[in-house]
Amino acid sequence: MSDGTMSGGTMSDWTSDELMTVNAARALAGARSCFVGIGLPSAAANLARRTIRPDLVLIYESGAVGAKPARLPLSIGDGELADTADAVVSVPEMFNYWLQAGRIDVGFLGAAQVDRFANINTTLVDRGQDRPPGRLPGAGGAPEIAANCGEVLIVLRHSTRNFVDRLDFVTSVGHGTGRGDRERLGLRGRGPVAVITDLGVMRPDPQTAELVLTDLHPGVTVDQARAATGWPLKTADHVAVTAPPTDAELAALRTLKAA
Amino acid sequence: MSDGTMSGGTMSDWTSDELMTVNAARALAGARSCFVGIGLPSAAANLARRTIRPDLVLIYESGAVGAKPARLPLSIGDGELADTADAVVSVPEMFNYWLQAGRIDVGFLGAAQVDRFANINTTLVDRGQDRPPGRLPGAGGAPEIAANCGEVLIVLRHSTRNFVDRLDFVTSVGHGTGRGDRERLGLRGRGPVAVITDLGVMRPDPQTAELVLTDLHPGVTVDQARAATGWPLKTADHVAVTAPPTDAELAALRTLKAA
Amino acid sequence: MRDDDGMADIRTLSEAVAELIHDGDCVAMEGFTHLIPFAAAHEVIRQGITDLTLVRMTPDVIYDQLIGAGLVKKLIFSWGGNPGVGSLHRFRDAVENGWPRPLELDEHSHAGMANRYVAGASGLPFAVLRGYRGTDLAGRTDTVATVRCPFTGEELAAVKAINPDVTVIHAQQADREGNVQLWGLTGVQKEAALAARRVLVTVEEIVEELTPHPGGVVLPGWVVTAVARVPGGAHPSYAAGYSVRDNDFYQAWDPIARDRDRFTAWIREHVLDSEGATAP
Amino acid sequence: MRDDDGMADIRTLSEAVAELIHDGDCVAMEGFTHLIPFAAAHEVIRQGITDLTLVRMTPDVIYDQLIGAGLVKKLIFSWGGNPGVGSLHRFRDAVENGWPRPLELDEHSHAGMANRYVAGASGLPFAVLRGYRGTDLAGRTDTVATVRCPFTGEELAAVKAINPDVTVIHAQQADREGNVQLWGLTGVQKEAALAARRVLVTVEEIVEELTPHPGGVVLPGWVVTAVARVPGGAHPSYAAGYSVRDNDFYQAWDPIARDRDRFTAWIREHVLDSEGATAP
Repeated sequence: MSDGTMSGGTMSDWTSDELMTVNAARALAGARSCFVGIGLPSAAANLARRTIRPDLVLIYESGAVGAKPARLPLSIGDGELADTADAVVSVPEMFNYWLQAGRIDVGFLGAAQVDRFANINTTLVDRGQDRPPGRLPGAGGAPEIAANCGEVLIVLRHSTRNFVDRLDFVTSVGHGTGRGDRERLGLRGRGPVAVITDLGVMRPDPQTAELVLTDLHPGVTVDQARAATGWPLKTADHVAVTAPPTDAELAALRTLKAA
Repeated sequence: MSDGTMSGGTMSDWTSDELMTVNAARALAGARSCFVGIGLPSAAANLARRTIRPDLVLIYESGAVGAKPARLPLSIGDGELADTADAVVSVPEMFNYWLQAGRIDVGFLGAAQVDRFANINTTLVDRGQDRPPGRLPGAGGAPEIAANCGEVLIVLRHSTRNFVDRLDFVTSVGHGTGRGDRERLGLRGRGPVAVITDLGVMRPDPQTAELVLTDLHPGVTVDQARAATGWPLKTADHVAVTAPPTDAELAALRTLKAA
Repeated sequence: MRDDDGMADIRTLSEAVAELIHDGDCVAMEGFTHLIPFAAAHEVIRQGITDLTLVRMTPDVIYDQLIGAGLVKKLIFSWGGNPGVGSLHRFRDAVENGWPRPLELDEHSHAGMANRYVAGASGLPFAVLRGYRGTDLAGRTDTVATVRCPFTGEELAAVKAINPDVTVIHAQQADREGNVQLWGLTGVQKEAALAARRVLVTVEEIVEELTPHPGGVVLPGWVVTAVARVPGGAHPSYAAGYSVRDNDFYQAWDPIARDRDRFTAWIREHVLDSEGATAP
Repeated sequence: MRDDDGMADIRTLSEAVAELIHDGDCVAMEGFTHLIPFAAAHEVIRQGITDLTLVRMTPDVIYDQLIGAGLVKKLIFSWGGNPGVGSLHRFRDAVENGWPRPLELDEHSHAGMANRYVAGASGLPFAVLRGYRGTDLAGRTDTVATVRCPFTGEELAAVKAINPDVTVIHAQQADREGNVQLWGLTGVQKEAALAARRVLVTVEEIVEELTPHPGGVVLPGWVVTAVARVPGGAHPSYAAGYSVRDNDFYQAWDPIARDRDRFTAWIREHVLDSEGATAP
């Protein structure tokens, strides 16, 4: 199903990436400010600004506070981010005065691997004994975004390659080894509150902080989600079904991407 | 003689403050950049820019790097300092990136009390057992100027009230308890290299770092300097006589002050 | 005080001071010679908000007035003079003679104070600098200590973060959403504002849209609690582009502040009995 | 290299690179997506300056090229990707396969790298941040440690200062005395420049007088060692006000860099055999 076109409850068709992005945008309904990584997080945050959260303050680690790009930037340093920002600050100021000080409500992260406690690996992947580990880009802003934002959203395609039993490298801490670990480590934000995929949404269990399946996108089954998860995925007592993308959401997303 | 008008070797008369300021300006002949306190240091540094050191970079702790004021500012935060500066930086940046990093050649300080090792008190003065100490403004930038500039010049009227056997409070370290103390304390700059007064110039002895009289202004005697110093003032083997202010120096200084 | 959108509220000065500043608060009114929020301080005097811990690198005439008015129990500072003129006589009288009440001091160097604000703005408990070494300053405060560099073994100064209950600054402009822009010598205002729990900004004018200015520092409305329009609110300090520093006032302040009665009369005439805040 | 006046010298790019950058140097070429000094890196490749330790938060295509050219023995960084596109294939090939030579890594987070530059610019041996906690990063480098707050007892991360032998940046303008102004996203360039022993700035143009620009960062000529006029010297990155980011190039780089032969041919054609530095 991944990357395919699906048929929903409205007159529109949509791709699984669109489904994921729309649901990620919806997760920003209560946010005032969002620290935005490039790619899916940037698409989702910009979509939220055009739909449910017009006042959302987008913050890019390149130094743009309150960016209002008309089109999706390719990089976090595209000129339009600075041109449309309320304030442009230096990179050290961004990380020290804005991120570290806990001023930003939501950190929006992608990942290469996520484990059951929503810890993140973006550094390297093991490829067996005969080969050196596969090199990924590395940490970037993620460790401190995950530590210091009020809460964290993760957006990632659902597959056993991405959702693994054990990370090959802990780049950024989600809930560590379980509930209470963030406090023990002195991490100030609440950590990941949702992992939004192309199959549904996982959220940490209130008691254990282990990710459990809480929502499925229309037409997706629990078994599909379990099969795409590298640990025995638990489900919430009641698994909700996400609302299909509305025409307005899809139109806004496609306009953004086409611009 | 202090504050009086004197007759010199040229057609001009000058005051003792002018004499002190002109000699202080001359001490900047080899400097590229100078961290300038308000008052006499500012007058001297601005005079140097108009006479022997046109390229001198004036740095004010208010954030002005390369200020070129047309008139003497009353405060270190007068608007003209920012308007004429090469760069305006925040106060934390000034103290961290510019001063602490050792980027500034000369720190120019005033004082309330100076001892024989050119340590400085600008915090409080004892007034006897029956009265509380007299309160002075305090440290300001001086402790770190004295610690981190390449070298330090002190300008101060010569009296036993100002040049004391023992400071009532050590606000800023000159040479501590003698040669080698700065290194022991980890202070990076060379510390005070000259104390310029209205009577002459004192410089630290190369061996002991104790201030010794090296220069007298025209018409001043060693006995006068000794009488105005609160410790037994040593003199250099050869005490030089400073050149009287030139007409050009006096004209430039008076233009500055009148503007 | 925040609306749902989290943006700053536009208030009258008297409303804003009443809502943001309370008896016993730790208050930083910053502005390094430039953009000193005198009007807000006068409103504090009019409202008699007292038992304040005041923070400011250069107490200046603004804190001389608050101290003389008897509202201050503690001062955290690094240079307490009348810049270019001489002493702050009300500050001296409080320190030396306890008039009108004793004044507790926490005294630093500029470098230390600047870094205390930096730590506060950064959400860190302390900041590191190469300072205080060999001076008598560190022995008189419990907010300076040392740390050792884990890489070189060098011992450095550590200063405790400052996080005021309220920071008050004056700026040239705000827009209707409370986004603020200041320029010229911007001192330590960004750090003081970002270190505080609440932020009050008085401004020369409220504009439809902020135009980026060379040297401009912008504080987004969502880090500002309230904005009040107070043209000339920095006098006798100044606002670059709007006014010049009233150096004559600073010199005239010296004889006023030297004398308790003259000071008290001045405060009565020019603050207590004067017009309140300018309407927004 | 400095004249008596201590101001920056205006040089051709090839002269400046030859005089400032030497085999074995620690070199930071900074610019956070914007103002990346590609032309200077190409001149380093042409001159074959090798055994370099390269420092950069986001290695980007510029270091992919230097690494692929075999000039780099160590990389100090925090995010090694082609922004918005994917992997840096030359970087991966060096790390995974040691081609064309093994690449030693000192790997950090952005917050850590930014603070390493801040410490370097501040003349401090280390900086403090709330970071790295619970991650595997700290265990793989000797430039992260911990310090304990002397006031609260909290344990925080300490990162070692970076002081490059040379920092290279690209800016919009310089004047004839070597004063430099850059604007737009100015990243970590001020800190990288002030942390370095020598500073080379390539600029879009040399103007008679710098006009202060909103968001402008000015580096006085006396902290700059040399300036070279290189219009377009940031391509495929960009210089706000002069050019836009060549996103197509970044996407086109992916297949070039995937293949060792294609990469080598590209470097030969577009760097080694291309015109040298632009004259000043």
